Amino acid sequence: MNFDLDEEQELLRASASRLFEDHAQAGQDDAAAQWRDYCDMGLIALPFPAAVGGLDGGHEAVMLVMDAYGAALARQPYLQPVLLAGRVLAQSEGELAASALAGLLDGSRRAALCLYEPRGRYRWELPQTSALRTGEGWTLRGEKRAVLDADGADLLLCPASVRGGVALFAVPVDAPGVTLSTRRTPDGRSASDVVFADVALGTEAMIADHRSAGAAIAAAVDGATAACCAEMVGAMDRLLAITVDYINTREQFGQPIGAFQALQHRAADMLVAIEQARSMVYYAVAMLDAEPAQRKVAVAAAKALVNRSARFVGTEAIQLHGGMGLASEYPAGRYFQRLTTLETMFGDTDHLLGIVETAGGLPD
Amino acid sequence: MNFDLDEEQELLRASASRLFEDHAQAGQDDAAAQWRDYCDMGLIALPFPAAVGGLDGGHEAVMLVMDAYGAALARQPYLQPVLLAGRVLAQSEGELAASALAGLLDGSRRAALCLYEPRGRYRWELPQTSALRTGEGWTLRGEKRAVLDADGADLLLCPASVRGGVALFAVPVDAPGVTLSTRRTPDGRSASDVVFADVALGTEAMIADHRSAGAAIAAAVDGATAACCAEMVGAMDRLLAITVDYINTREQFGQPIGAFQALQHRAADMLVAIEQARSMVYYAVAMLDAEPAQRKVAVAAAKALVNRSARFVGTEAIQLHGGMGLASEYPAGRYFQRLTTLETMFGDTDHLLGIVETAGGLPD
Amino acid sequence: MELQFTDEERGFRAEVRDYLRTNIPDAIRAAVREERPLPREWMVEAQQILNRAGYAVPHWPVAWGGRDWSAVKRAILTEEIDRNAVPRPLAFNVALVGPVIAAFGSEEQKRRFLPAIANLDLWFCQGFSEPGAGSDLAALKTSAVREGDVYRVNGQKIWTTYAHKADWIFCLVRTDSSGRKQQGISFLLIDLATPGIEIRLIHTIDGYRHVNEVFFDNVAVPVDNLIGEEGRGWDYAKYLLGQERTSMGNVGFSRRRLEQVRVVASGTTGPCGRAIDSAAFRRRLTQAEIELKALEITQMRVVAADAKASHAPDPKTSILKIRGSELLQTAAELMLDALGPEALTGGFGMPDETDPHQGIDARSAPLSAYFSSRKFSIFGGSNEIQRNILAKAVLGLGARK
Amino acid sequence: MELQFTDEERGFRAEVRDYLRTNIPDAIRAAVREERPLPREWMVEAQQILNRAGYAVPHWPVAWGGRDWSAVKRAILTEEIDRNAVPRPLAFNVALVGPVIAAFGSEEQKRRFLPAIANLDLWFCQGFSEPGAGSDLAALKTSAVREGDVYRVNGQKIWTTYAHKADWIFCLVRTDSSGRKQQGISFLLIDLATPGIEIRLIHTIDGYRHVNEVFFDNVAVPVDNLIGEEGRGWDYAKYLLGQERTSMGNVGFSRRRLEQVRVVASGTTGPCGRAIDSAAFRRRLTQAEIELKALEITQMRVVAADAKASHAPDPKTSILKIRGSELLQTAAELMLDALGPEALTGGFGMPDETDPHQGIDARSAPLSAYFSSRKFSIFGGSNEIQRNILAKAVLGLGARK
Repeated sequence: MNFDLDEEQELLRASASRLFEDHAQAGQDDAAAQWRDYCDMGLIALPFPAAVGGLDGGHEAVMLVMDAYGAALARQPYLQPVLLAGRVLAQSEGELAASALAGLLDGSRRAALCLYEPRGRYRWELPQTSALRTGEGWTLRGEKRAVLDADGADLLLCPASVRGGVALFAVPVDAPGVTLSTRRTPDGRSASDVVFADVALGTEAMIADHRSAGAAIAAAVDGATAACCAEMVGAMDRLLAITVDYINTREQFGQPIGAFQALQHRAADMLVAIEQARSMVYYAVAMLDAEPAQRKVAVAAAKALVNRSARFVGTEAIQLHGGMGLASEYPAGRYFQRLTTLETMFGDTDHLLGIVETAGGLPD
Repeated sequence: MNFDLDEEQELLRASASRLFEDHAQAGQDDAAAQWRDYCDMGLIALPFPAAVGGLDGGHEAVMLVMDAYGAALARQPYLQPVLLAGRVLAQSEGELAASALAGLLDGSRRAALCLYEPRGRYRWELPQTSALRTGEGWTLRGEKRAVLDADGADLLLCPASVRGGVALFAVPVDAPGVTLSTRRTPDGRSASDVVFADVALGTEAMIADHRSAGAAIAAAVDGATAACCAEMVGAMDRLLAITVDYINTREQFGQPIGAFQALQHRAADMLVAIEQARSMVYYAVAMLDAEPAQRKVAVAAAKALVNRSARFVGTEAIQLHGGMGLASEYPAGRYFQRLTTLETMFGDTDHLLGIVETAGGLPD
Repeated sequence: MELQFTDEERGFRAEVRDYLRTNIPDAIRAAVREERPLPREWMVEAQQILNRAGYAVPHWPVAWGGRDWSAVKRAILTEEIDRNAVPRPLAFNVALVGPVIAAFGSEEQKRRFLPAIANLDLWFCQGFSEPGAGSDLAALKTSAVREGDVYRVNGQKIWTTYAHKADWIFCLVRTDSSGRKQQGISFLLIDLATPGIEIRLIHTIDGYRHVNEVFFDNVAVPVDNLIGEEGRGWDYAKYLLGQERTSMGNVGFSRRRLEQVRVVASGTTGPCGRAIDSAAFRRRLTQAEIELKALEITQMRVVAADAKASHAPDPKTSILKIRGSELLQTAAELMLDALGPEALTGGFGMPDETDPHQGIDARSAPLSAYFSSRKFSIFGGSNEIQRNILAKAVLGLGARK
Repeated sequence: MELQFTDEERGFRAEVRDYLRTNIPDAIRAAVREERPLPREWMVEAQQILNRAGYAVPHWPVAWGGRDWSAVKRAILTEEIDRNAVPRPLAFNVALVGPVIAAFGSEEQKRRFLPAIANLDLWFCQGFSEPGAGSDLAALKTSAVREGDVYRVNGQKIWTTYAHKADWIFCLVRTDSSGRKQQGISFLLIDLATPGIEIRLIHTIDGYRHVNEVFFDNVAVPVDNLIGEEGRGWDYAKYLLGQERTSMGNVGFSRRRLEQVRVVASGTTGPCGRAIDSAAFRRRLTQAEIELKALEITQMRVVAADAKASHAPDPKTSILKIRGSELLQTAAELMLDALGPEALTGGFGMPDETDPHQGIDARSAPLSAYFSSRKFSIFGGSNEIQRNILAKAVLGLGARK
């Protein structure tokens, strides 16, 4: 084992971090320009194989980027277009998928993978959304919920039940019958409910059939979940630093409140929770190339622990800030909002622990 | 609502408390003399109806006695002979039960109710122990586990499966086929595993039939559970006081460790846990006369919370004492042992919460 | 001992419940239930309906509208108000400034303010906290300098709930800075329409708009608006903080929230079952319900003991504050977890409180309520302060040598 | 980065495991597994078997039996020793006094003591804590006054594990009380057979007999037994506490315990099912297993970082201590809960450790182990001290003004 970054990794981390911090400093978002920056720096190409024009960065590189992303509270969609939809596209077949992937890599297009359904909680494997074979292709009917960053996408990737299992369909966002209803999440992303009302699709719309779609989506979801964990650890890390600064500065009853032992011990417990979470990120990343069943359990275990750490660290940070923690102008609250939003993605603690239990525990 | 003691209750509490504290001071136990004291003070007659020679003390009186018992870390069996076996005897029929109860009230005899079975956890309602009708009476066969204070008893009360349900049998401890294997519990009580190897009993041995035994046992168990909760709160209360004394006295790094805020906050959390537990004792006691299903749920909810408080208060007290908490000469450790032992009686937290959930929640 | 509610107390509860359900408009109760911020008119309307029945200020002196009810009955009243999703009588009016005026104000001030305060004809907000003085209230700096018939007030208050809706503010101000910091503080009523006052909303992480900064730039306040004696404001503030503790545990509020959690968790049937079908979720909910039952009784114990005690607040009140805030936070977490990913598109924040009829579905509130719930352990004396009180005042743990 | 164990590391693990299972007598491993106190002979036998393979003191200088293994490999070794229920090499010998003698002792002392220490031919116990000085070690009072060729030692040590089994004790003693309390402390080896030493067992709440008080009444200790320089004992103690942290997390120990919990909870079938069938129990077990996985990796991170660092201990080691002790305590609680009421007659305490073959069933240990587990967060630097270290040394939180 070796937890040191090599030179290349150090470089990647430093430059990604600088970029995200610069963007955060810039204040008003120029979304297009920032997305272009991501593209120019190779962040978009990072996880993809060289064969399709990617950089073959590997899971560890993505982890470093997401950690920096979380620390800087970066805002441009990345998890969805690159790690979810992008990775699914890279596993898919046909012209539609290839051109969408090419568009992603050159920065001109984005897709969004639609995972959840009404009252379906975190299960995407058994969609109520269905695709029926027609003479000319398919009719897609169903609803998806809380689709991350769908509003900047031109293509929706929609898992739907077909005879034999689940297949994946690529649906232009402006196809007749597609309706998006979008809200801002508390941390400034967007989440959309999507209705597919008998959307007519050509045969080429099925970019992964019932033999391959499930595995492709599962791999993307697990990878994105591990990346999400890395983002959370980056955010927690920074939130603790902000909190330590605050309590070392803020005075009450004649001394910095950080001199009070009860607060010191709570900050220490935050540190313990964060370092344990970081260890689980390493574990999840190391297991991303394991066989799918083990990968799924390892990633679920990782996010279960990261989620718990995030709730603890987030609520404690706000408490240690007192009223200032509640003001959204102040950074602490925004990190808490980010952590809360990420907690609800890819499974809450209860759901994830259920996955580990169903598997009979962690792989050895 | 009114939480003040009336004069009679004040008197009872004060005198019971004085008795238990005197016994505790006395050091070496003279069990027979102490039991005689219990009897003389009316503690044994307290919960029983006047009709059978009792004092009709009521549930609140028992609560006050048990609180004092817990605070003083009293040692003479009370929960078992008086509140469990005694109450079951008072609900039973026939000469055998009546004479055993009379013997209890005059201080000459004790019985013990055998509740648990191997691998049966906290369910006593479906015993594997069975009683078969014979020409002359019954043959009792089975095993009971962890019977509290059976070693001072001359009569064992054994629930056993019969045609139609569960009946209750009174078995002389020296009957052929009865074997006790007794251990000290960490808090100085005794617990026995009992084997009934085809014990031949007369017809009079069945002191409650399948129509009445279940209800009589359930009432006694719920009453004893509430009393157990009161004992735990009494013990926690005293343990907190001991802990506060200790940390106010013990110096480290030049000041009493009780001046460290982190320790102060933990002591405050102990207080919160204890007061919440005390409230649940009041709730359980108030519900002891409710209809049996509600009574059961209320008592289970109470002990679930008292258990959690006890684990928290016990482990925190030891931690705040440091090494001294681990030495069994020092009182803190003994209170922790007592609380741990009581935690395992009448249901652990998991079992008790299960009862509340099965009922769909607390009665309003 | 009487460990159950008496028949009279049960009867009173039924009577209150009946009155509330009959008289408070459904639209108002629905808005409260769905965590929508209420327009000012609705809050006024609700309080006036309560006031008509004597439910707004029962703890006040009878001469000023109080009822001579036991503390237990008053606690039942608040519990039912909260549980039935009725807006509470404005605390700043009825629990804070009102009792201070009743105790320390002049007859003239009583006549002028008390009926209006009880009926919410005048809306007060509270100017205690300052940027440099959170839990260390006595460190406040806002100054009031006597100039003839007026005080000139300069300074800043922060975390002022509803300042943007209020007519008046009651402030602690420093009239003398020569002595100990607790001395030289005075209690002043200030009309928010006075020139020189600026109110700025503070955006909070729950997306709501409810707290403010209030700036005073040479504001002229008539000396008639001083309550009691100059320099005794700290005593009045302590008196005020020792007032009406029948609701510190927020028992009715938590009960309503937990009932809602059970409804939502039991209702979201779907391909992977309902949240309530998860044993782990159910267990957390059950534990919260049990903890709430305990708190309800602890609340009654404090209330009943209070009734006999002198005016010094029972330090055990801190237990109610600690567990009460924790339970509200637990309820908010459970609601979030009951919803799963759908919480994200359920909406967040209430941008337009001018339209109280704005429809929102059952998913709307939880994210905002979750963020908002953090305030319960911070404001009104943080839980850290409450633990200090318990450690020192109840347990007698030593001060630092 | 190499976030997985390398093939070489996996191979090493397999080799260690194989050696342990083949060479350590089953009776010894069974006794460890069942929490029975081991007789001295068995502990000696086990350590000598480890020592033969270089497993007793791999972190020592090669000249004295050390192996030049990476810290990760050494951590794997300890994990496998713990997990396979092999008694660890006596920490007082191999992790504490040994390295100090190797670093600061004379050549004569090294030759005399080190091989005997490695092979447990000499059994050392540790005399650091005193009644008045727990976590505040430097407040110690036991004095050593030079008289010609001997020191006269007077005073008392407490919490001395295994003093009743040991041959020697290494002590911090005060040779000078004029300066700062950290100064004037010396590091002395004392033969327990010397007249004037009395050892009294301390009965502990777990029912075991393992810690003692040690009284020194005018005990004559040859000056040859002084390690290093007089007055530098505090530095040596700090060096010692900074030694070998490959096992601070007790990962292998917790894993064995949790595996046992799973076995017991899955095995107690009966009319109301097994403990493992309770969703709530299963969830707690799963969470503990996940926390342990995280700790395993945190442990490796600290170990790997350590290898590069100077001799100053990584303050993050405190994380291992905190979570490691919490997990051992959780495992003990789970075991108790898995057994239910039967834990009570499972037996408690081990009165007769002279008979290691004494049969006890699977229910025996849990109550004792539960009580015993509380010590992990108290001894070896309490978890409060560990949190102080994290707050100050890692987070840089301010000292009191």
